[in-house]
Amino acid sequence: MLEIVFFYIASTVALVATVMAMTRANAIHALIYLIVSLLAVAVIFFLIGAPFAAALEIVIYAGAIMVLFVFVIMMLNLGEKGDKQERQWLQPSIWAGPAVLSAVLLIELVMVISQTNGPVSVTAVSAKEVGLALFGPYVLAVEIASMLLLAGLVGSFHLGRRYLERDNLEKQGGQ
Amino acid sequence: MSETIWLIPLIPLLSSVTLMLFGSRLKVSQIGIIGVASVGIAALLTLWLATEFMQNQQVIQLSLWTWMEVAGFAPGISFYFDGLTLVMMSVITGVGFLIHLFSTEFMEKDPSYARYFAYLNMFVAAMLVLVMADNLLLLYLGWEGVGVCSYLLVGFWYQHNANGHAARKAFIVTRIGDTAMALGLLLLFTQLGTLDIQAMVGEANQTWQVGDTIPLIACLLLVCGAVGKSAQLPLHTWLPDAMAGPTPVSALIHAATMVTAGVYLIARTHGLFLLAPTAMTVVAVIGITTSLMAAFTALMQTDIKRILAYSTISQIGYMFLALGVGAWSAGIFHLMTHAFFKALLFLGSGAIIHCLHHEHNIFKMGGLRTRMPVTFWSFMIGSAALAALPMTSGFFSKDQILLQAYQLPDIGPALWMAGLLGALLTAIYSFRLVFVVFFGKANTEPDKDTGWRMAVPLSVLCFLAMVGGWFMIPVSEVFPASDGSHPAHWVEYVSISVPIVGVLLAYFIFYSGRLKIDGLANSTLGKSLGQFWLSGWGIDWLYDHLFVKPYYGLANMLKGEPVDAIYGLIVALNQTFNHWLSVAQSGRMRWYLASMVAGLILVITLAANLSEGAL
Amino acid sequence: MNATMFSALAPILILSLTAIALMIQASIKRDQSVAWVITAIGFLLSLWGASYARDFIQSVTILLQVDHWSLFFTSLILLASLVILGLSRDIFSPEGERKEEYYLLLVLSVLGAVVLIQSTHMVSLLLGMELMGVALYAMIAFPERGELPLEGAIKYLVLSACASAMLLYGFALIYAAAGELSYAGIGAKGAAAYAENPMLIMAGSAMVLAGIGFKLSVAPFHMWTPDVYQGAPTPVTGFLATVSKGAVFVALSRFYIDGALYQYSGLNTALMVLAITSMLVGNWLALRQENIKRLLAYSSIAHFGYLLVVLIALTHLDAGLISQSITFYLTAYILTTLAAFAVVSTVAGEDPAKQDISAFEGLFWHRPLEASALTVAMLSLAGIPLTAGFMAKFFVITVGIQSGLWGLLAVLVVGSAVGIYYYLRVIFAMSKSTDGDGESANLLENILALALLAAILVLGSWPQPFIAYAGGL
Amino acid sequence: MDGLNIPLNHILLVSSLLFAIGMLGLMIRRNIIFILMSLEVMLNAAALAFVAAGAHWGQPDGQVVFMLILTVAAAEVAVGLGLVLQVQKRFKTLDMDHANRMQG
Amino acid sequence: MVMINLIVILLVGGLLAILSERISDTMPRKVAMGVVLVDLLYLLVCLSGMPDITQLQAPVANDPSSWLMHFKADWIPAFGISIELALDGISLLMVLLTLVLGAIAISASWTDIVVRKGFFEANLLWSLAGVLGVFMALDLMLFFLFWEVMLIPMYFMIAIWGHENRGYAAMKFFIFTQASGLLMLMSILALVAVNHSATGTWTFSYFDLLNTEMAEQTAYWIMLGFFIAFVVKLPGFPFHTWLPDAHTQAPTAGSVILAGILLKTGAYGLIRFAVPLFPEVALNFSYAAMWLGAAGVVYGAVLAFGQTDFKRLIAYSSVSHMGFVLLGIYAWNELALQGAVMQMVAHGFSTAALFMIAGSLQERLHTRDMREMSGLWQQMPRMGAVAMFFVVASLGLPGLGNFVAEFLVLLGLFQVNVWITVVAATGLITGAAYSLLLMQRSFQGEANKKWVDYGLIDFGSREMLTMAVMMVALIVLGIYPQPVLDAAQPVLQSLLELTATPAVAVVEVVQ
Repeated sequence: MLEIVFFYIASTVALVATVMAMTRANAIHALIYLIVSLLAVAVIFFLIGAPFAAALEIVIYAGAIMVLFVFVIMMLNLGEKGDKQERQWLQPSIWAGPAVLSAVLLIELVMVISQTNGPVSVTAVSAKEVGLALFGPYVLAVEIASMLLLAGLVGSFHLGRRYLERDNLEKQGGQ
Repeated sequence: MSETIWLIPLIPLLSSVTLMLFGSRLKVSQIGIIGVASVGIAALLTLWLATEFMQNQQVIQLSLWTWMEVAGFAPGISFYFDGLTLVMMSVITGVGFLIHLFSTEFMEKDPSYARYFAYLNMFVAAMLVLVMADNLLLLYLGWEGVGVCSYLLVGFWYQHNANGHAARKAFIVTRIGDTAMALGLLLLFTQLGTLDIQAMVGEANQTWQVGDTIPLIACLLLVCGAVGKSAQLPLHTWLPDAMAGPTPVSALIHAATMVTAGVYLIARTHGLFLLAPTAMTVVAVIGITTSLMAAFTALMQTDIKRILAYSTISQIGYMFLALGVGAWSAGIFHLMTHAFFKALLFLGSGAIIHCLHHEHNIFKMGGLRTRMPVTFWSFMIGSAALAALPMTSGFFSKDQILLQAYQLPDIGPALWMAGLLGALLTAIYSFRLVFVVFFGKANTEPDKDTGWRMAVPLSVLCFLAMVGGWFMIPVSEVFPASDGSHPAHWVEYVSISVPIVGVLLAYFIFYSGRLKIDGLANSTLGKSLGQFWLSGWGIDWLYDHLFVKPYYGLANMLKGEPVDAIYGLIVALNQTFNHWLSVAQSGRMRWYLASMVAGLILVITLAANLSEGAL
Repeated sequence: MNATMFSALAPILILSLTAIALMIQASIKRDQSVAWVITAIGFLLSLWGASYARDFIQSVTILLQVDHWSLFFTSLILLASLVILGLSRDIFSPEGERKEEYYLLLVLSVLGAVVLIQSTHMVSLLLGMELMGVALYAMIAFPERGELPLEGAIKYLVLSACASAMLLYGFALIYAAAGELSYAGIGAKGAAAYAENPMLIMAGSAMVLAGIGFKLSVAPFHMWTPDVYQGAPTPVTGFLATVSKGAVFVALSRFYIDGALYQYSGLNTALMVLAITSMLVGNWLALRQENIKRLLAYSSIAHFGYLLVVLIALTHLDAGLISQSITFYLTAYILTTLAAFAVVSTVAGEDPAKQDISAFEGLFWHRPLEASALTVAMLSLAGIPLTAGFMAKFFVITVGIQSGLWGLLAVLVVGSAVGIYYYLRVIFAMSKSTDGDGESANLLENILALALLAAILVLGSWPQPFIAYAGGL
Repeated sequence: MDGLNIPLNHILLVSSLLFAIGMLGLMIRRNIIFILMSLEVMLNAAALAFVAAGAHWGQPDGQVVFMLILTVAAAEVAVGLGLVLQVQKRFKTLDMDHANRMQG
Repeated sequence: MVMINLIVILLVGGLLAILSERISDTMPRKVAMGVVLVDLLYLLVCLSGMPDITQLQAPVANDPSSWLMHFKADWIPAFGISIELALDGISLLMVLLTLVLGAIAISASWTDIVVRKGFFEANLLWSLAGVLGVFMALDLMLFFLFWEVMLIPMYFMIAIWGHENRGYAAMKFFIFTQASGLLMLMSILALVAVNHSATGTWTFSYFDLLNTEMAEQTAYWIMLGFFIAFVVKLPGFPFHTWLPDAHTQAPTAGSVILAGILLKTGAYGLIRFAVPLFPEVALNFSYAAMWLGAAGVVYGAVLAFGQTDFKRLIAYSSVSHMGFVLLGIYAWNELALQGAVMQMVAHGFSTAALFMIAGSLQERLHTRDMREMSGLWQQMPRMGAVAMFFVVASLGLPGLGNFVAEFLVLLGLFQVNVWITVVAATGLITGAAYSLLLMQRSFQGEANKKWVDYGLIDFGSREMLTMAVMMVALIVLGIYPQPVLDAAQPVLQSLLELTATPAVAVVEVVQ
C-alpha cells in the first residue's frame, strides 16, 4: 500500500512541478521546476519496477538534457526585462483558447484511459532484461540511435558553431 | 418540252450566279442583256409550255433527283406542272420580264447594277421553284429563297440604315409565318408520311374527315405562312416598309409575285382546306379584315409607294377572301389581274419617282398629266383596274369574288357588304392618287420623260390591265368546279356601281373640291381617326411595344450572360475559401500548434467515438 | 545477425559507411567537391546494394523488413536523393565555407528514410522518422544568410517534435492496449485488445495517425508546409517533398496494412475526414498563391489527400491492388515533384523574389527545356493524360470506385477541378511573351530535367511495364 | 523491489495530464526556450506511458523505447537549442510570434 | 494501321513545323498545310480501296469486324486497356470534316500569326491529331486520353496567340472541359468497374462494354457523367459559358477549329457513347436533355442578338445551333439523328467561315466591335458577299446545308415531342434576327468614316478559294446531302437497333 501512497505523492509533485514550470516567467525557475518534475517521474519509474529507467531519467534527462538548457539560457543572458515580458504574455486572453483545447484533449484521453484496467506487472523488469533486449532484438535500434545522435551532433555543431564564430567576429570587430 | 421545264428556273439562276461572280468585270450593257435575256428566255419557254399545255392539258411531273432520303422522308427536287402552275409561271416570267426590262433603264445609273440583276434573277428563279415545286419542302425552299431575295432587294441600298431596317423587318416578320408553316409541314409529314402535295392531299382525304382537328391545325399553320408572306393581318406590317427597295422591285416582288405566294400556297393545298372549313372561314375573315384595314390606311397615306403598298395588302385581302369562300379560281384570277395592274401602277410610280428626283410625296407632285403622258395613261388604266371599274381586268376578277362571297351561307352577305365597302374605299384612294398627282398644279418639274425601256413595259402592262379580264385561266382541272349558281341580279348591280360611286366621290373631293371634307377631317374625331389610319392602325406601334422592344430589352438584359453568374458564384466561393484559409496561414507557430491540437482532438473523436459496431 | 542479414541490410550499411566516410573526409581535408563525389558514390553504391539485397529477402530482426516493396522504394528514394544531390551542387552562397556537413546530413536523412521504409516496428518507425527529421532541421536551416530558412527550420522543428510526441503517446497507448510494438503483433492482438477496450487502441491509432499525418502534411496538420517549403533551400524542399513524404507514406501504409488497422471503421472515418479536408484545403489554399514553392506545398497537401483514398479503400479491397496503387502513385508523385523542384531550383535558385509565378513569365521562350519540364510536371500534377500523374489518379479513382467511395471521389473531382486552375496559372505565366535573356542552366541540370521529363511521359504513356512490375512487388 | 498494485490507468492518467500540460505550455508560450521545455514535458509523458505499459505487460520493451525516447529528446534538443542561438542572433528576440515572415 | 498513321502524320508534322521555322519564317504554315493535305490524301487513297461508302454494310454495333476499319493492339493489358481504333460512317464523316477544316484553319491563319509561327502550327496539327483520335478511338480510355490531350494544344493556341483577354478565356475553357472530363473519367471507370464485377475481366473496349448489365440507378449516374462531359463540350445550355470567351479570344484558326471541330466531339460522344452504352436510362433522360437543347437554342439566339462583339455573336449562334444537335440526338430517331449529323457537318463549315471573316476583320480593323464597323461592304464587297452567304446559311436558308440539318432535326423531334419542337422552331426566327443584325451592323449601313480611307484590302484569291470550298460544300450539302446521309445511315440504323428503343413515336398533338 505504501507504494501506492508514494505513487500518488510523486504524481502530485510531478504534476504541480510541471504546471509551475510551464507558468514561470523566469527560465531558470522554470527549468528547476522541470527538473523536480523529472525527478518525481523517476520516482514513479522506480515504483513501477523500472529502476534502470529511473536511473536514466535522472542521469540523462535531468542531468544532461536539462543542463543543455541551462547552458543556453546562460549564453543568451536573459535578464529582468525578459521576465517582465514573459509575464505580460501570460494573459488569460492568450491562454484561454489553448487551455480549452488542452482540456478537451485531456478529457478525451481520460475517457479513453479510464476504461483500462489491470495493475502494472508484479515482477519488475530488471536492467539486465533491458540490456538483453537492447542488444538482442533491438540491436539495430541502438545502431540507428547512434546515427540519430550523430545527426543531432552535426546539426547542432553546424548551427551553434556559426553562432559562436560570428559572435567572436563581431566582438573582435568592436574592439 | 415537258422534260426540260427545269430549264425555266435554272436559266435565271445561272444568270444570277454569273452576274454575282463576274458582275464586276462586265460592262453595264452586258449586264443588262444577261439579266433581261435570261428572264426573257424563261418567259419564252413558259410561253411554249403554255401553248403545249393548251393543246393537251397534260399535267407534267418531273423528278430530277431525290433531295434527301431519310427514314421514309424522301422529298425530291421535282416539279409539278398544271394549269395553276402555268398561270403563276406566266405571271412570274411575263411580268418579270417586263419589269427587268424596265429596270435596265431605271437602275442604269446605279453602281451596283450587276448586283441588282443578280438578285432579281435569283428572285425569279426562286419564285419559279416555289410555284413549280411538287412537294412542300421544295416549295419551302422557293418560299424562303424569295424571302431572302426580298430581303436583299429591299435592303439593296444598304448604305441607309432605314433600308436595312426595313429589309430585316420584312424578312423576320415573314419568317414568323414561315416558321409556323414549317411546323405545319412537320405535322403534315408526321401524320401523312409525305410532303408530296398531290399524294399528301390524297392521303389526307383518306385519313381525315371534314372538320377534324388535325387538318384544321395543319391548315392554320399553313395559313400562318401564307399570312406572313402575303402581308395579311396580323403580319402585314413589313410590306409598307419594304417599299424602301427600288421601285421595280416593289412592282415585281411586293406587288405581282412574291406577296401572292401565300394565295398560291392556299390554292395549291386547297384539298386540305376543304377538310377544314373553319380554316377557310378564318382565311376569309383575315382577308376581308385586312382588306378593309389596308384600304382605310391607304386613304390617308401621302407617300405614293405606301399608298400602293397598302392597296396591295388590301387586294391580297380580296384574294384571301376568295380562297376563304371557296372561290379558288376567282382568287387566282384576281391574283393574275392584280399582278398586271399593280405592276403597272408600281412601274408608273417608279417612272414618276425616277423622273422627279426621287420624290415620293404625292402632294409635292401634281399636274403631271401633260408632262408624262405615258405614265399618266398607265396610271389611269391601272387605277381603273384597281378600282374595278367595269370592263377593266380588275372588274372581272373582283366581281367574281364578291358574288361568290355573297353566296356563302351565314356570313356570306356580311362578307359581301364588307367587300363592297372595301371596293368603295379602293376607288376613292386610287383616284385620289390619280387626281392629286396628275391634275392640278405642278409642284415639281420632271427632268425627263420615260425612255423606251420604261415605256414599252408600261404599255404592255396597260394592255394587259385592260384586257386581262378576258383571259381564261386554265385552272378548271385544278379546282373543284363551283356550283355555277348566280345570286340575284341586284347584287350584281350594286357590286358594279359601288366603284363608280367611289370614283365620283374622289373626283368631288380631290379634283373639283365640291365636296368639302376639311371640316370633317379637322374635327377631333376626324383628326384622331385620320392619324390612326395614317399610322396603319397603330399596329406597328403596338408590335414595337409588344415584341420588338421587349426582345431588345431581354437581349440587353441577358447580354452579360446571367448563366455565367452561377459559375461566377462558384469562383467566388472558391476565392472565399481561399481567402479564409490563407488568412489562417498566419505564419504564427502557436496558431499552427493550436490547429494541430484541434486536429488531434478531431481525429481522436472520430476514431474512438464512432467505433461502435466496428469489426 | 548473420551474413544474409548483412546482405539484406546492404543499402543501410552502405549509407552508414558513407556517413562515416564523409566524417573522415571532413576531418582530413574539407573539400566540398570531394564530399559531393563521396555522397554520390555512396548513393550509387547503395542503389546497387538495394538490388543486391533483392536476393536476401527477409525480416532483419524484429525491426526491419527487407522485401521487394521496400527495396523498390529504397531505390526510388535513393534515385530521388541523387537528383537532390545534383541540384544541391551550387546552391549555397559562396562565402560560407563549411558545406560538407550538408552532405553528411543528407546521407543521414536518406538513411532515416530507408529505415522508415523498411520498418515493421514502432521503434524503427520512430527512429527512422527522427533520424530523417533531425537531419532535415539542420538542412533547412543550413544557409548562413537570410531569415527564412531559420524560421522554416524552427517551425519545422517545434511542430515536428510536437507531432512526434503525439505519435509516441499514441504508440504508448497502443502498446498499453495490445502489449505489442511490432505491426504484425498489433495486427494479431489488436482485435482482441479492441474487443476488450476499443477506445484505447483507437485513440492510440488516432494519435499515431495525427503524428504521421503531420509529416505528410495532411490537413489539418498541414499548416507548417508552406512556410517550411518556402523557407528551406529549394533542393531541401524537394527532398522534404519527395523523399521524406514518400518514405513516411510507405511506413504509414505498412503500419496500416500489417497492423490490420483498416478493419476499424472509426479509424477509417477519421482517415476519410483527413482525406477530404486535405483535398479541399490543399487545393483552395493553392488557388491564388503567388510563390511557386508555397504553391507546390499546398498542392502536395492535396495530393496526399488523394493518396489517402487508397488507404481507405483497404477496407474493401485486398492489399494487392492497394499496394500497387500506392507504388504507382508515389512513384509518379515523386518523379513529378522532383521535376518541378528541379526546374524551380535551376530557374529561381535561392532568391525569394524569383520564386513568384510572375518571375516565370516567358520561360517557354528563354529556356524551353526547363519550361517544358515544368509544364509536364504541372500537367502531371493536374492529372492530365499521357503523364504519370494521370495514371496515378487513374489508380486512385479505380480503387475508389471499386470500393464504392463515392463521397471521397466527388471531393476528389472537385479538388482536381480547382487544382487545374493553379497549375495552369504557372503554365500560362511561362507561355507569356516577354523580353528576356536566354541564360542557360548547366549541363547536369539540363540532363536531370530532361530525364525526369522523359520519365514522367513514359510512365504516363506506356505504363504497362511498370504496372506489371509494381504488381509483382 | 516489486512494483505492486498500482493500477495502470492511474499511471496513464498521470501521463496524460503531463501530456496535456505540456501541450498547453507549447501553445501558450511565446519564448522558444519554454516551447522546447514543453516539448520535453510531452516526450516525458509519452516515456512515462511507455514504461508503465511495459511494466503492465512485464516486458522490457517499454524501457527500451524509453531509452530511445531519451535519445530522440536529446537529439531534438541539441538541434533545437542550436537553432535558439541562431534565432536570438538574427531576430534579436526569442518571441516566436515574431517569426512570421512567411504567411498566406 | 491506317488510322494510326493518320494520327502519327499529324504529330510528326507538328514537330516538322517547329523545326521548319529555322528554314524560313513562312515555312511552318506551308509545312502544316502540306501535312494536312497529305493526311487527307492518304485517307482518301486508303478509302478508294474500300467498298463504296454509300453501299456500306450496316456495322453491327458490337462486332468490330463489320466496321469499315478496325485496329486493336495492347496498351495496358493489366487493365484491359488497348489501342483500339475503328472507323464507321459517322467517324469517317467527322474525320473528313476535321481534315478539311484543318486545312481551312491553316489557311485562315496564313497571315495573322506573327510570332512563334512554328509552335503555332504545331499546336494546330496536334490538336487535329487529338480530334482524329477522339473520332476514331473505341477504347474508352484511349478515347478519354485523346479527349483530354486535344485540349492542351488548344489551350496554348488561345493562351499564347489569343486576343486581349486570352488568359481568362483559355483558363475558363480548360477548366470547364477538364472538370467535365474528370466526370467522364469517373464514369468510364465506374462503367468498367461494373463490368469487371460482372464478368471478372478488365476491359475498356467499347464492344465489350456495350452490353454491360447494371442497376438502373447506377446506369443513371454513370450516364450523367458522360452526358455532362459531352454537353459541356457541345456546348449545351447551361454549360456553355466557356464558349463565348474562348471563341472570342482565340486566334482565327483557333476559333475555326474550336467551332468547326472541337464542338463536334461532344455531339459525337453523345451519339457514340452516352446513349448506346446506357440505352434505357439515356432515353428516359431524353426529355430533360431535349429541354436543355431547346433552352440552348433560344437562349443562344437571344444572347447572340444582344452582342456587339462580332465573334461573340457568332459564338452564341453556335450555342444556338448546337442546341439543335442536342435535340436531334435525344429525339433518337433516324430523322433527328441524321439531322444532328448533318448539323455537325454544316455548322462546321458555316461557323468556321464566319469566324474566318471575323478574323479577317480583326486583322484589318483591329477591332471586333460591331459598333465600330458599319458599311464595310463598300470597301470590301467580296467579303461582304461572302459574309452574306454564310449569314443566310447560318439562319437556315433552304438549299444550304444548315437547313437540311435543322429541318430533319425538327422533323424527327416533332414525332417525339411537339411542344419542344415548337420552342426549338422559334430558333429559326430568332436566328434570323441575330444573323441579319450581324450583317447590318458590320457590312451594311452607312459607311463608318474611319474606314473609308483606311486602305482596307478586300479578300484576295487565297481567302476566296478557302471560302469557295466551304460555300460549295454548303450548297452541295443543301441540295444533295445524300452522300452524308448514306454514310451515316447504316451506323445510325445499327445504333437504333442496338438501343431497340421502345421510344414512343406517339405524337402529342394538342387535341
